[in-house]
Amino acid sequence: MMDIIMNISSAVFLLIGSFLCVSGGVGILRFPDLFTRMHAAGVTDTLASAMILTGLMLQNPDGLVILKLIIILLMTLFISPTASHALARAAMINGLKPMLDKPADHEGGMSSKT
Amino acid sequence: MLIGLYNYWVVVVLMMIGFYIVIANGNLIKKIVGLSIFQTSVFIFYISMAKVDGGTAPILAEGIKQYSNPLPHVLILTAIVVGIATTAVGLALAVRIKEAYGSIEEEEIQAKDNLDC
Amino acid sequence: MLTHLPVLQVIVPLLAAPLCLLLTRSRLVWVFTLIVSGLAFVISGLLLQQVMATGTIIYELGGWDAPWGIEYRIDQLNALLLLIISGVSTVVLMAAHTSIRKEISPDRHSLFYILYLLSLAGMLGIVATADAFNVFVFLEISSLSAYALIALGKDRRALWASYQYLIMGTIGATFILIGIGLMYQMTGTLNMYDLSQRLPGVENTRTLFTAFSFFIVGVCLKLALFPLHLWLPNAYAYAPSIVTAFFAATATKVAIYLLIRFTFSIFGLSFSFTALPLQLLFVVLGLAGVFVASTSAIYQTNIKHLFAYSSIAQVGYMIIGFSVSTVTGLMATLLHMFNHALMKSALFLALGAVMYRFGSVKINDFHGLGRLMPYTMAAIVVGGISLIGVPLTVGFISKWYLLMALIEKGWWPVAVLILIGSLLAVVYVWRLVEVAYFKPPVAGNEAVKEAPLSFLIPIWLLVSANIYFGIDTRLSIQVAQAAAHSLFGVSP
Amino acid sequence: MTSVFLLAFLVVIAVAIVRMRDLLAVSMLLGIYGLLSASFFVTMDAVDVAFTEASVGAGISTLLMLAAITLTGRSEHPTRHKPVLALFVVLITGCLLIYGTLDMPYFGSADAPIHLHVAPHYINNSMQEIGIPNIVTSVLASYRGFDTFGEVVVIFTAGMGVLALLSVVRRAENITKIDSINDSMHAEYLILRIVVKALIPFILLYALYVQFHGDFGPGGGFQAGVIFAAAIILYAMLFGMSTARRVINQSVIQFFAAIGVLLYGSVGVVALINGKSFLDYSALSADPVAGQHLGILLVELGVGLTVASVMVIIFFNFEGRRDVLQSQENNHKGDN
Amino acid sequence: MLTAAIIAILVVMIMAITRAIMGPTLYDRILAVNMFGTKTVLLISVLGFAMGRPEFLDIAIVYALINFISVIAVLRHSDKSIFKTTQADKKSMQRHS
Repeated sequence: MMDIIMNISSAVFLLIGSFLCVSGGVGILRFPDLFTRMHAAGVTDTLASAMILTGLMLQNPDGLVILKLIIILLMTLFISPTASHALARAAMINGLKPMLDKPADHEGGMSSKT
Repeated sequence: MLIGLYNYWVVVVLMMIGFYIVIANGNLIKKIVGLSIFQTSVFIFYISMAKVDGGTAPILAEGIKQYSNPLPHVLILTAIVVGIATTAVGLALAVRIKEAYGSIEEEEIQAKDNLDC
Repeated sequence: MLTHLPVLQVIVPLLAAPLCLLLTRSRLVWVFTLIVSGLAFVISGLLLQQVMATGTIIYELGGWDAPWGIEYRIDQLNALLLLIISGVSTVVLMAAHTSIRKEISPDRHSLFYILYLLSLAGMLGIVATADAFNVFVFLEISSLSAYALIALGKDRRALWASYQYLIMGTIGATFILIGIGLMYQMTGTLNMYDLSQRLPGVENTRTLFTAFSFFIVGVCLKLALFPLHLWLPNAYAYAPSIVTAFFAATATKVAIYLLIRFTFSIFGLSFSFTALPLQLLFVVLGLAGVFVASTSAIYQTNIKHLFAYSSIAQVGYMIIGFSVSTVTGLMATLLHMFNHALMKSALFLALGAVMYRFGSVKINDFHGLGRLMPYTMAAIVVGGISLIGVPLTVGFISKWYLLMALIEKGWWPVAVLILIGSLLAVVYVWRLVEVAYFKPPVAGNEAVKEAPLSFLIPIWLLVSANIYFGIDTRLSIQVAQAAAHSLFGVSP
Repeated sequence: MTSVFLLAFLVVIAVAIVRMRDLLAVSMLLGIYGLLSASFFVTMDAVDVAFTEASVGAGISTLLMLAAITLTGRSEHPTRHKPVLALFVVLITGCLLIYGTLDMPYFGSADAPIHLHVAPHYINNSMQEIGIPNIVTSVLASYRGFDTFGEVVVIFTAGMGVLALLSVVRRAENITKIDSINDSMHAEYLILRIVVKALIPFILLYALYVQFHGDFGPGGGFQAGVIFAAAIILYAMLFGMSTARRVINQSVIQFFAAIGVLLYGSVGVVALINGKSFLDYSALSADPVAGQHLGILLVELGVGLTVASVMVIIFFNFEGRRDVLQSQENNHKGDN
Repeated sequence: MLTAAIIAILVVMIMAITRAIMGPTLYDRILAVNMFGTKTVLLISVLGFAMGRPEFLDIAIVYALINFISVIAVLRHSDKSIFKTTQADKKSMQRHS
């Protein structure tokens, strides 16, 4: 019984994680400028990793493996936002400005759709 | 046959791309990038040889009968180190050349050399 | 301790290198390096004696039996090479302290010695080992240190030469790695002896053919065979003089050793010379090398360039001897390796002395050198005569054997061409002699004194070896003959 | 199946590198290339190699590339001449290689010669002879220990080579200047600094785990050394070179590089003195297997020491060159 | 389920590679590399389970670490003049957006 619950919940977590992954990927391709892309990547990266890693944790009862997965998870939680922060800062400092409201004839207006 | 050797052929293509960058590009850094790709592809070639279908990583554990071949892994561990050593020395040389010649383009350096003579 | 000689040969200089880092004073490091290199020389002498007396020595590293562990296998061929490398290194080092004071900034002196020792150890390791992959590792040790050593030259062109050498050398090494990988793929072993046993079983496969071709091309890059020689002249010309003297005498020899070892002892004579049209290819490339390089040498104004081109020509002679593929031909190659090491180290060391006094080795500096630096110039003349192949010098002996081998084989035209090639050597050596003895010194150079003793002693040691081994040929011929015979005997 | 995709990605990346002119972008792509080939190694069961390739191919070599590119300039000039000859050479070589693969045993076949001759001995006997589960470590450190010794010397040589090429004699820097740099950096990298400060102890701890866990799982001296060096490099990047140089003395780190090689060598020499052959670890203890354990432990420690210190030496010297260049430029401006 | 996750990750990898090659600015490439790195970490973890040897998660940890360090390294150098958005960057940005 316990096994089935574990398996199902693991599958659910993995599926949600996979979906988030792909949505982040679509975001990084389709969004109009760096900062929106970063938003897409940063948000989904963290959550998708968390979901997939949790899904994996539910698959294996071995203590050491779970510990390692937790370490990976913690590192992602730490590192991903920090990297995004540093990236955005560096881009700003070096003269890359976010695309704010632009006239409608420009494609930049696309960001409002999401 | 197509399936049996597909991996090797792709690796050959990779090697040749690396090799092409080394001999066709004039930029010193790019040449070293090419060398690095060339060498990494040779590593991939070696590691492909080591794979056994149905095998698993050569770390002994209970209940496993088939292991992949550990020897190419060992060789490539050594070769990776050699590769990074070459890259480091090559890049250091490129930095010094930039300081001495003011350029890292093969043609410009050659032109300046000919002036020296 | 005597049973451990094969491994001591390599690890003594290898372990001495990091120890140098712990010493502080430059002079101390020099003395230490000299002692270590001398020790290696003594070991190689003992090894040669042992090999001549008892035959091949086998040493298993780590105590594991051969195909599973790495082994060292010293036969006459390795022993001869070990002797050449460590001997030249020791003699050349005697002048190092004086020479590098003028050519390398003081804060890099101990690094110079460390890299020198590493390079020495790398070459010794390539020669001593009987494991194909171990060859690659030690090849990289010696090449990496060589790149750094060449870049230490004071001219900025040294950097560029070193970079070109790095690219060519790494391509060569990677080709060798591919060759070794394919060989391993077909046989499952890396041990040279084991390979030679198992390769005949897969002789007719296309993979082995490819492995052989890649190996040959890789080695030819390293040994600067004619169309692949472009890295060599600049690398030798702009490296510090000591480095040039050491490498000119040893680096290409090690590559030729690899060529001989792999074609004769591993792939086997019958495979090597039928898989590729190796005989024709090497004769043509060798002759082309002799003529192109000798002709270029005539037009050089930088004397280091001149002798670097002459080195390429000499490699041509060795390759021709190799391609004859008879005992006499191989003997000629081996003798020429030994003799060329003696000539070129003497010549480049003498150029180092000129460099020490003048700061450059342009042809202008040689005007009137016969009067300014009589002993140094006399050494250059003797070296040059030996290069031409005049009787009573070592050059004569090897050319003689080469001609004999060619005539034995019935290759008359090649023999004639070689004699013509030697005439080209007369031209470029004469150019030097002419300006040195028949022209007055250039203004401003009159006050130049003879080179210091620390130069003259090693130079004249090498020069007298040039003459001694030209007259008393027992040792060199005996060893070369034994090595050639054993190679032909071993090969299946 | 995954491996097929990974190979296809690799080809795409390689082609992109050929076409890319922006060197920084090239170095980014090279990082991806490293990560991809490392993932490929995982699918090929070569976990130890994947470990090393990840830390070297994607980590250290990207760092070095970046350091070099910031010193030499970013964009590559387009080549004017048509590289027909190069293409010709490459095609010939490629065709020869393809021709050579035709007689090779198929990919993954268990009866290829390499799986029948030497390797089975390692797989079947290493447990009795050496007694550690990771076969790669036993082959690396014991059966082919001399190769690994050569590898350590190669990396030492690279360190010395970089020192010979790039090292500069530097005067002692005055503390106030360092502090002022420090303050300006503090404002700039506040968040990064906090995160990194929290991470570094764990990275070092993890490096130690990798160092000593190499007998049982993927890992060992080389990987540990690289991770250790990465932690130090991370510190140096965020807290400034001058601060890092105060913490890690240049001559001390060179000393460590030498000690690593000597440690490896002396294990071999001890065996020599005990009458066994060089690097025969069974001479280290009465029980041969225990001797092997001790030998591998010491040897891996030597590898780790040398690798970590050489990586740090290489990185510091690249960065040190930048200071020199900057001060040269400043002097130049001052003169005008 | 593991297969589904692997496929999803591979698909995202393709997207990240596309972004890394397309650019247009350097920062897009850095972003793509960073994303690629995190996806590699996930891929390795999932592959470990799929191959039945999950104890090799050590590699994934190293990947996460190395990925972070290389991103930091790029950004650390970003005060250098060569990182300023170049003319070519601006041009290609206009072309793409």
